[in-house]
Amino acid sequence: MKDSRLSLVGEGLACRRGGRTVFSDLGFAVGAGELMAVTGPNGAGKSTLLRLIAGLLAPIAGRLDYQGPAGGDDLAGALHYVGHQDAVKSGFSVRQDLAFWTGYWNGRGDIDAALDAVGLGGLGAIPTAALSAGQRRRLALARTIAVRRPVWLLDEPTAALDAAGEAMLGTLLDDHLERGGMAIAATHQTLPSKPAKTLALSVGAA
Amino acid sequence: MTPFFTLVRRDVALAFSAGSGALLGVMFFLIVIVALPLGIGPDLNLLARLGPAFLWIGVLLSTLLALDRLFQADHDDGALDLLTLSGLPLELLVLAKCLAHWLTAVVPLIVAAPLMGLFLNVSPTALGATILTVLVGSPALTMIGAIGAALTVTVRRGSLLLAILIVPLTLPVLIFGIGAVNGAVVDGLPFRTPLLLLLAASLASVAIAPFAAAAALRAARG
Amino acid sequence: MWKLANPTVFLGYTGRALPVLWASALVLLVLSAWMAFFVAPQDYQQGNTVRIMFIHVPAAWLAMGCYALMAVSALGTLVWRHPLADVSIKAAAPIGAVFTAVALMTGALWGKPMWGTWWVWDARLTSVLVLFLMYLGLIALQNAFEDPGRAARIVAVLVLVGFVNIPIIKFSVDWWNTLHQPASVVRFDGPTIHPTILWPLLTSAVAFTVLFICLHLTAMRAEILRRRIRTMTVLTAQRAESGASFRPEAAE
Amino acid sequence: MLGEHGGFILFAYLATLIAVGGMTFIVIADYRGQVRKLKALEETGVTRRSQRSAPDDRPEWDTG
Repeated sequence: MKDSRLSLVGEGLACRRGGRTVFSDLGFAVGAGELMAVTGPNGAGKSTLLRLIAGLLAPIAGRLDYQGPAGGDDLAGALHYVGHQDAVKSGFSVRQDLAFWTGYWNGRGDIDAALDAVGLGGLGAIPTAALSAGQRRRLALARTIAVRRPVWLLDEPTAALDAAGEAMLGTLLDDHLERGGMAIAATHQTLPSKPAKTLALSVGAA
Repeated sequence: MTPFFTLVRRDVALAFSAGSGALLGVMFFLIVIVALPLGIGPDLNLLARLGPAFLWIGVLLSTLLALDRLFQADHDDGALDLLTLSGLPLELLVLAKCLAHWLTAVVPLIVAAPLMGLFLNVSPTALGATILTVLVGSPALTMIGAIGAALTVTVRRGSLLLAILIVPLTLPVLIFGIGAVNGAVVDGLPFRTPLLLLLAASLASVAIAPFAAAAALRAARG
Repeated sequence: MWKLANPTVFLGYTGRALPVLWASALVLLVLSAWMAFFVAPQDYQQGNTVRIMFIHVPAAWLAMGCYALMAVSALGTLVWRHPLADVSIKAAAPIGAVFTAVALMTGALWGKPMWGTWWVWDARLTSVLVLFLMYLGLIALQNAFEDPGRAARIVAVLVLVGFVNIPIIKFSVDWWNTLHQPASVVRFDGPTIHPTILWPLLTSAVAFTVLFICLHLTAMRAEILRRRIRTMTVLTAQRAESGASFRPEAAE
Repeated sequence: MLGEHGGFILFAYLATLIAVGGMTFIVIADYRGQVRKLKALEETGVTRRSQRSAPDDRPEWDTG
């Protein structure tokens, strides 16, 4: 996308959890159309970094600069966070679940199109309790399609997905980046879309 | 529709969806009310005198019973992260969830109260006063309970802990509530003063509790 | 019983029997209402309010009979593993609860003119109220499970525990009641009921029982279909997952 | 004809009619609803395993 000013820059970030410094003096920069992979062993702070960017944790040092595609610095309203948990409510049908989030985020997204995009087309009326782990993850990803936002934070997005699911995620990511979005994905597997950058964390990294 | 009311509507819908048991609180209320005469004896005059207090305590316990899952369900499946991430400020989110809880857990208790009053032979005046005071005072129960629910959101088996934390904080509500009922029934006792104090407690808790609960929720995810 | 074990066979038989049953329930109900108002005389003690008995007593009988039916069904689930026994419990519980509620409600409406108050903690009324609470608990337990298959045996255990407990509860409540007040409530002792009251009462009891059978069988049919639908939706999700070429058009 | 307590008697019968009649209505409506849902599902081509008519792509050991 031309003249997109989208950028997310972290400088000197440090985070403590449970009395332990998870990482310190961490820096990165991601721009429009870029996918950054965050790699590293368990406990290196991949999830912590994503939660920090999402605003769910506060850094003890460092700064996070966000600029939207058309200026503006409201990061919280511009990002999608897909965590370990899928936040799928049992008691709802697939469509109800997605419709709630779309409405909650003031999205006017096409719910059926989003379900089709993640391979849940035709399952809208099915209770979420009947879904498999992979299908729940697909439903979580459908939110990122129903409500368009420039920044995606994906924590182990391929965890519950089978080969077809990974291919689907690759298509979603490529499409998102092509539209000028950015994505940061924590993983210790190969991502289905080729990352432009890799941020390698190690346990106790300085 | 605004995010606030979207969330209220979703919580109300979830409360009445299969497997959630929105009416368990009313059943608990009924069981408490049935158990009391079996302990005290079937003397209708005695029951009539104690009835309003029983109703109030029944409402208090039944409200607390349903509160422990107020934030925990959303915390456990990750929805709380997404809800706070963008959309509503955490304080308004607390308020929305409390409103939904009040509508689905407390209003049924108020609707069931006349029936319970019948079992306890409560006079119409006392029953009317009880229902009025519960209506005025129950928002305080829900809001104060929400603080406890936020404090115990990461605690397994938090419901007992919640009750231990919250019951002492709600005692003023109970005192003013039953005080107002007595004022309505017994000549010479004040009715307006405790009712206004009750109203003040509800308004103050609606204003203050969201901030306390939101602070507790922020601390819980740290 | 085992011939009916196959749900499809059960649906076939009941589908043919139900129209006849519904029709006879309707005729019997109209007949018993006519007898209750125009045949039965006033009671010398209670006057016209005795007419409430023609719904109160059958409802109370059904409240207990329904629980007994559920207890047999619970044995069917746990011991004989009859596939329809659990469906029978599931279908019977709400119906039993409604008849119990009717017994309580008509008891209160009978009590108000007789005792001057809507509710007294009389042994019989209290026992029925406890029965009502047990029905509510059962329904709540059934609803707490999303998978009816998993709920079946657990609910059956609760039904049997409750069944064993009912006589104990009844005994304790009787004992509690005599402790507090001498029996002052007017009681009906079976054999002394005059035939002009007995016949309308029996007619009404039969009418209510036939109605109960209709309701129970219809609710069982609905439950069987609900489970089929559930199986089908779960299968749809599974087939979509396995990437089969099968793709249903959006249902609903 | 019902004397001084006629109101109570009529109310008892009326309340019973509403409770039992309401339940009858709900039970029948629920049954009809399930029949309708099942028809709708079957029209979309969903089948139960025991009545599958489509070419069977199950593995041989899946005889359920």
